[in-house]
Amino acid sequence: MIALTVALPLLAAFLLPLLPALARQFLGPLVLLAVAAFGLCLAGNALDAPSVVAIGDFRPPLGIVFYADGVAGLFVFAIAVVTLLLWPCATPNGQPDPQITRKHSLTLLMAAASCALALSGDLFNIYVFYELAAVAGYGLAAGSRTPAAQVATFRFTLLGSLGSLLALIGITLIYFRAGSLNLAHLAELAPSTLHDPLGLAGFLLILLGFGVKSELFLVNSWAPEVYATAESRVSALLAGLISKLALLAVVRLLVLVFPVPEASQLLLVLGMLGILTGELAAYRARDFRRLLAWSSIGQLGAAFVAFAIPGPAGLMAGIAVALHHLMVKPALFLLAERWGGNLAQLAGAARNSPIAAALFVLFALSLIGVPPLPGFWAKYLLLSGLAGEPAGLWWLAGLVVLTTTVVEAVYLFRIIGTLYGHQQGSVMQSRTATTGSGIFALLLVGTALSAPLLAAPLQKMATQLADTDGYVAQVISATITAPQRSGTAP
Amino acid sequence: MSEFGLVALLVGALGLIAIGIAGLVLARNLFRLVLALAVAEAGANLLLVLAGFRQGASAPIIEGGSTLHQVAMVDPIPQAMVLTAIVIGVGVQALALALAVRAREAYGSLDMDQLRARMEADIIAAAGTAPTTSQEAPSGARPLPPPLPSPARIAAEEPSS
Amino acid sequence: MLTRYGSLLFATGFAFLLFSLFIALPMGEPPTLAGQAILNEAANSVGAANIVTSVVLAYRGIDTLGELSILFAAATAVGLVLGGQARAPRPSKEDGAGGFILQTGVDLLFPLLLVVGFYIILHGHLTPGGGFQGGVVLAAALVLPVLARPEESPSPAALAWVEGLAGAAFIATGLAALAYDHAFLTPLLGAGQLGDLFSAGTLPLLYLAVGLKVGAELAKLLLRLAEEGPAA
Amino acid sequence: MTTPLDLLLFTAAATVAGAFALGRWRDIAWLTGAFYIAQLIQLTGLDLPSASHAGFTLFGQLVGWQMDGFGRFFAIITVGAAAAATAYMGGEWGERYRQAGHSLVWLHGALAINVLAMLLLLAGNDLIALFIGWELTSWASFLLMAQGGERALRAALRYVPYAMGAAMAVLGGIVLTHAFTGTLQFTELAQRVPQLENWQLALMVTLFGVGFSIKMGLLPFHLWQAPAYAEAAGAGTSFLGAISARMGLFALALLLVKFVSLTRLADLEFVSGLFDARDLIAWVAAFTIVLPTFTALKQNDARYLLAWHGIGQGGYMLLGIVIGDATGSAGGLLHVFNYATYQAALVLSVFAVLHRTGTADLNSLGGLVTRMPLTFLVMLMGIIGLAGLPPMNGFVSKWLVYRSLMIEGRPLLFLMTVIGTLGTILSVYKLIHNTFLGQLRLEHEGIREAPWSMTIPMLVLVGIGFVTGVAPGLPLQWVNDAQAALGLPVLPHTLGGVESSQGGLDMLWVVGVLFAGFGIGALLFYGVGNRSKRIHQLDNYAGGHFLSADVRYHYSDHFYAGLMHRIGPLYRGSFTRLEEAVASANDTLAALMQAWYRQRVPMLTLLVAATAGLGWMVLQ
Repeated sequence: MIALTVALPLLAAFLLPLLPALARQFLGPLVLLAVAAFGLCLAGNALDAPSVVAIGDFRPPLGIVFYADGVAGLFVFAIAVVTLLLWPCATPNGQPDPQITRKHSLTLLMAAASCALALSGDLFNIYVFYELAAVAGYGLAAGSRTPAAQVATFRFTLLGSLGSLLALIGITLIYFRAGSLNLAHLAELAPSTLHDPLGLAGFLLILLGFGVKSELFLVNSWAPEVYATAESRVSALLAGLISKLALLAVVRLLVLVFPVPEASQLLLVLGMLGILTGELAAYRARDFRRLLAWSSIGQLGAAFVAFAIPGPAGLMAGIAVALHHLMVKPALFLLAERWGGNLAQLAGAARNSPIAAALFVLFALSLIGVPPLPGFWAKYLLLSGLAGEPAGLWWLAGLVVLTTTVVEAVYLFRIIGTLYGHQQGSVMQSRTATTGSGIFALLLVGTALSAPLLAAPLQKMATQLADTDGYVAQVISATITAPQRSGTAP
Repeated sequence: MSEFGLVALLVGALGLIAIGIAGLVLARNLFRLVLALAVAEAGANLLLVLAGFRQGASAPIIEGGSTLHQVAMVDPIPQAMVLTAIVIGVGVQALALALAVRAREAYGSLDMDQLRARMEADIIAAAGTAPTTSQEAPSGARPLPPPLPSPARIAAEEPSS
Repeated sequence: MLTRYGSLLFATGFAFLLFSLFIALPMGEPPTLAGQAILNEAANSVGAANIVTSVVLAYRGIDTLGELSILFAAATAVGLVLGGQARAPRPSKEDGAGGFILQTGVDLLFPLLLVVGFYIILHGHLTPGGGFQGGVVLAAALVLPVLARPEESPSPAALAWVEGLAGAAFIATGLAALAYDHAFLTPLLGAGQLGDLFSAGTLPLLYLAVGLKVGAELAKLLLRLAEEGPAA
Repeated sequence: MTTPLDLLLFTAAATVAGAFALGRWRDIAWLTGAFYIAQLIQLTGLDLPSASHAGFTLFGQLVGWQMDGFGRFFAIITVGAAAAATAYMGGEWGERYRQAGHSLVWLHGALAINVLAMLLLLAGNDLIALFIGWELTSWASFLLMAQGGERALRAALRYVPYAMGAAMAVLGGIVLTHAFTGTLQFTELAQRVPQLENWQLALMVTLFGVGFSIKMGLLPFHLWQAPAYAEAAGAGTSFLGAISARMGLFALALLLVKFVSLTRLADLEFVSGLFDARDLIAWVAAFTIVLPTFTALKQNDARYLLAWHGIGQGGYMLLGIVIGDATGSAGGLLHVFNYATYQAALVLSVFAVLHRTGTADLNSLGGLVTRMPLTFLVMLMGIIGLAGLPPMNGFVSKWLVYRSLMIEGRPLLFLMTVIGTLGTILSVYKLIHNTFLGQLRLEHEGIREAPWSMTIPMLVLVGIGFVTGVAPGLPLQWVNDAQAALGLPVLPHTLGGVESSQGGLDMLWVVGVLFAGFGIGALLFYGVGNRSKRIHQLDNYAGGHFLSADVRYHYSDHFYAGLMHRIGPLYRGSFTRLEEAVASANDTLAALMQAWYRQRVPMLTLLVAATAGLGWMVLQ
């Protein structure tokens, strides 16, 4: 079942161009529904104990393992649901898109790669699927087929490839030093071999490499360009989903192999700068898409800061921040499908499309952390995690989060003011956009209402994610489904 | 292989990486950028192979159908990884080239700076906001080269043979 | 100017720092923990004489699947970028038919390349080579005739079928293991006699799928870029 | 099983639901008004403290609600102000508002949300519950401020950074408190917070203090308040002005008195033995009395004038509470109640004038006393209260504050309050003079008295102000409950005022003497021979010329010209400039950040970062 979450979407992606038109419509969503169901099962099972599968039945340090703990299951579920909601469909002006099958294929590939990123327990395997997600992302980003999108994607591709190159060098360093790629094995080896400048250099290179997709500060200048030119749904996928999964991969590495203060502080400082630059740049943004791009840079900075906090508290905060952003940002990008462009055009839009405006208000309130919306709890967990650390850099990060939230509130409320203002802008109406983001809004409100119920499983997941010894024990003792494969197979 | 040879290989691999990265940073032509990427990737792949090399070992292929192998073999994992990395590189480069082809068709240039200026202008035009960059810039359209004429026109303008 | 020298400085500095890190490592005597274990047991448990093949298809089979997907993604993305449905290249003045030598040479080479390509693919578990290398030769075999006779290029639709089915076959082989209560991508059919053509279980089949997919994918990529030739 | 507090919160929630569901119904004000009255009745009959069953545990934090005497005191004022505003909205004013294209549904709804949010805030039993209420209150008041036109929206948007800054300071305080003490429950905090070290306590007090005082409009965070309150829709302005900002006072008092305790606060010394945190807060309060009051003096819009006074009056309340003895704290708390009554009445009377004349500009009104006598009466009583003169209730609370300042030996602070009161008297005179006295403008000849739907709530409010002025013992019962809940000494009181060995106050006597004086005066006037004669205002002459309607002899422009000549240079707008400086610094930073994201070669950044990082690692 664990491997199926990756294999099924890949299979569907391969076969999609060959199928008759009718089947093309339904195969993708059906597969994603199945993956969502798998994800729920995995998350549910993992609350008892995480499950491990050794791909190809090879004992773990030799072969590749997929490790499904609660977080992985949750993210698999989220990947499937979010991809389903952002499933490429007709272009905004209602024309059927002749390229739609290719987009569907790429989206499925991206979903498969994301699932693998969440599950994989092997460093190089993570690299491969990161690349798959990246290439599919490049393809989708260029999919709006405007010249600007192609130039932006070209720049994105180059930056991403250079990042991957650095990550590959980092992996080489680590492999050269430790002689293994399995994360559990590396976790065992790390204290004696990798907690030195050499190992940390490897981590730094991997962080910078994977940081490209997770919009880490220093390597995120592609985001405003690409999000301004790509289709909104693609931006939503990149900002909402892929960034989180790249982040999750880095976090696994951080927790299992590099639980050292230097690594956390690196994440903390870069995350902090990401928040500052992102939110402040968004403050001056004049068009909706780039505003969202900058704001998502800021939010991911917050996620980096959260994951930098050592121990289950930090992981919990990180998961909460990441999941919250996963619910809000795609929904906002869906609104941008209709509202993309100059913010001044939005004047008075609330009268034409009251539902969309109300949704925007809801998301804005959650983003800035108004209780009892989930954004508040994410922010609370993040801040109390930071406050629990010794004074200094950690508290500075807390201060940065607090002050930038004020900035965030100002620019979001400026838009709300424009929406409900008394001037007349020029914004058209379209119905599909509200449906998609409406579902996200329902999810958000549902989360808010069931927060007391969700807290315990979330805590359990964070504990699992932080439990390095458990991980190692689980993986190393992973039961091979059949004792000796060569004899039994026909 | 001698110790010196290994160091030379290491220097070679890192040199390729350095050249490639310098090219990525400095080059303005899209095609050269892709080439620079290829050079850097070659360096990284060489580095990866080096990481699996063992002094005096043979290639990891068992000769003569014998499961007994006294000779030491080099690490097979980096070799498999290199194979994967090369293929990934090919895919990305092909995509980058395709994008370059399209960009040139649309904007009539392969120069990254010019393309970037055109892209920013397009983004601003699509968003309908005023440019945020320089207030001192001369008013009016920027002097950018016109798009290349289409192939059909080239064909038409050529003196027919 | 400052940027230029600065960039060069940083690039050299980067390489130098990496050098200082790598030189500290035991060059020529890597730890090889996982690698040595594979070397010890691969021949028995997988049965491929070429241990790299065991790694590529068995131990790290899912990496290979990912890699195939990346190629597929790249080909799809190129199609998306270059646009339109796959179409036969239009004959144009610039790349007209090749001369006599090219045409004859291609006619001679084409079957040869095919045979070599399939040989490399099918002996991937025994000798150096395999699906990727053979696939590239196949792609060359498919692209060469286009140079000679641009109007007779392989049909894009056929390539798409090969590409899709080969990828599906790889996954299906992997899924078949699930039916026998194994994990995904477990090699089936027994290890066989080391060094035989029919050994190493399903590995040759997987490599065949890989070879066909790589061949089709690369041929498609090259043809797509070739189509755009005159326009660019 | 529901507790009384559950029932109260449920009623408040039902008010919200009703306001939105039935908002288009013409007589909705009767329904919501009835609901507010019901809430008021429940509040007065509440057993103290009353806990709620609503509550949940999240991430190890117990979040619950329980209302004590302190919360109830503020809750009564809140619901009362809402009831008055609703009654005002229900008649002609609301009709006109609707015709102007605004949404009465949203106004009713926003008011009901405000009440619910404030009740949640006041009943919070831990810091998370308090913060939930705090945020809801902030955004609910934003909703109320933003109603009623473009200018209101602009003013409300100016409020956003302040509100958010306040919220974030509070949130920062909460997480630090949790890190320091390990709890967020009020009861446990009251025990553990005083045991913290000084630097921890100082940090906590700073963060919470900044957050709470922004909402309260203490210096230097007061700039948002006047425009935001003044520009709102009329009934909204009265509610906001009467109680909204007092939520900051509530939370501040909770922090300073209940958790930190005033004695512990005095341990935080800046200059050893001379100046401590408690003095600092008292002086901030004193300056908050003086500066905004004199800013009010300069205003030419009646709404702004009152809103600026609202800021200044907050200073008296905080000053009284920080002094912390029985008299002072009773005075501070009682002032919250008293202020709410006359401020609401004053705002409503200004909006009644606005309703009839279409303007609140003090330079284009005058002489309306003959046309709107009831409104004049309301404003007269109101400004007497605002200026703190008998027989209105404002006198009692201010007297208590003065008294405690004298007893506690704070002559300088006392001087500040007196200067503040002086400014208040001057500016409220300007208000009533320019509106009601002097020359009636020609265009206002046909003005009629405000409709009953507007005058009755105003009269009821000043009536309460008068009754509680004569018999301050009535609200002092609630004040005593509040003092007890906070852990302050309780002020013994009688129906007419305060009994104290150091000099009591009996308003029954004061008012009696006052009215006896009036009676004697009236006797003299009417008994000795009433020689007055009623003439038209233009049947008169000045400088040898007969007056005609086009001659403006009403003195309203450059009011207090002489005084202004003296103190004019002091109005330098330093705070406004501070605000602008922060905003433009932010803008510049933002522009810089945008420039960062327009890099020509992002690869170079990546290379530099990687090189620098590697260098760091290698050099370690």
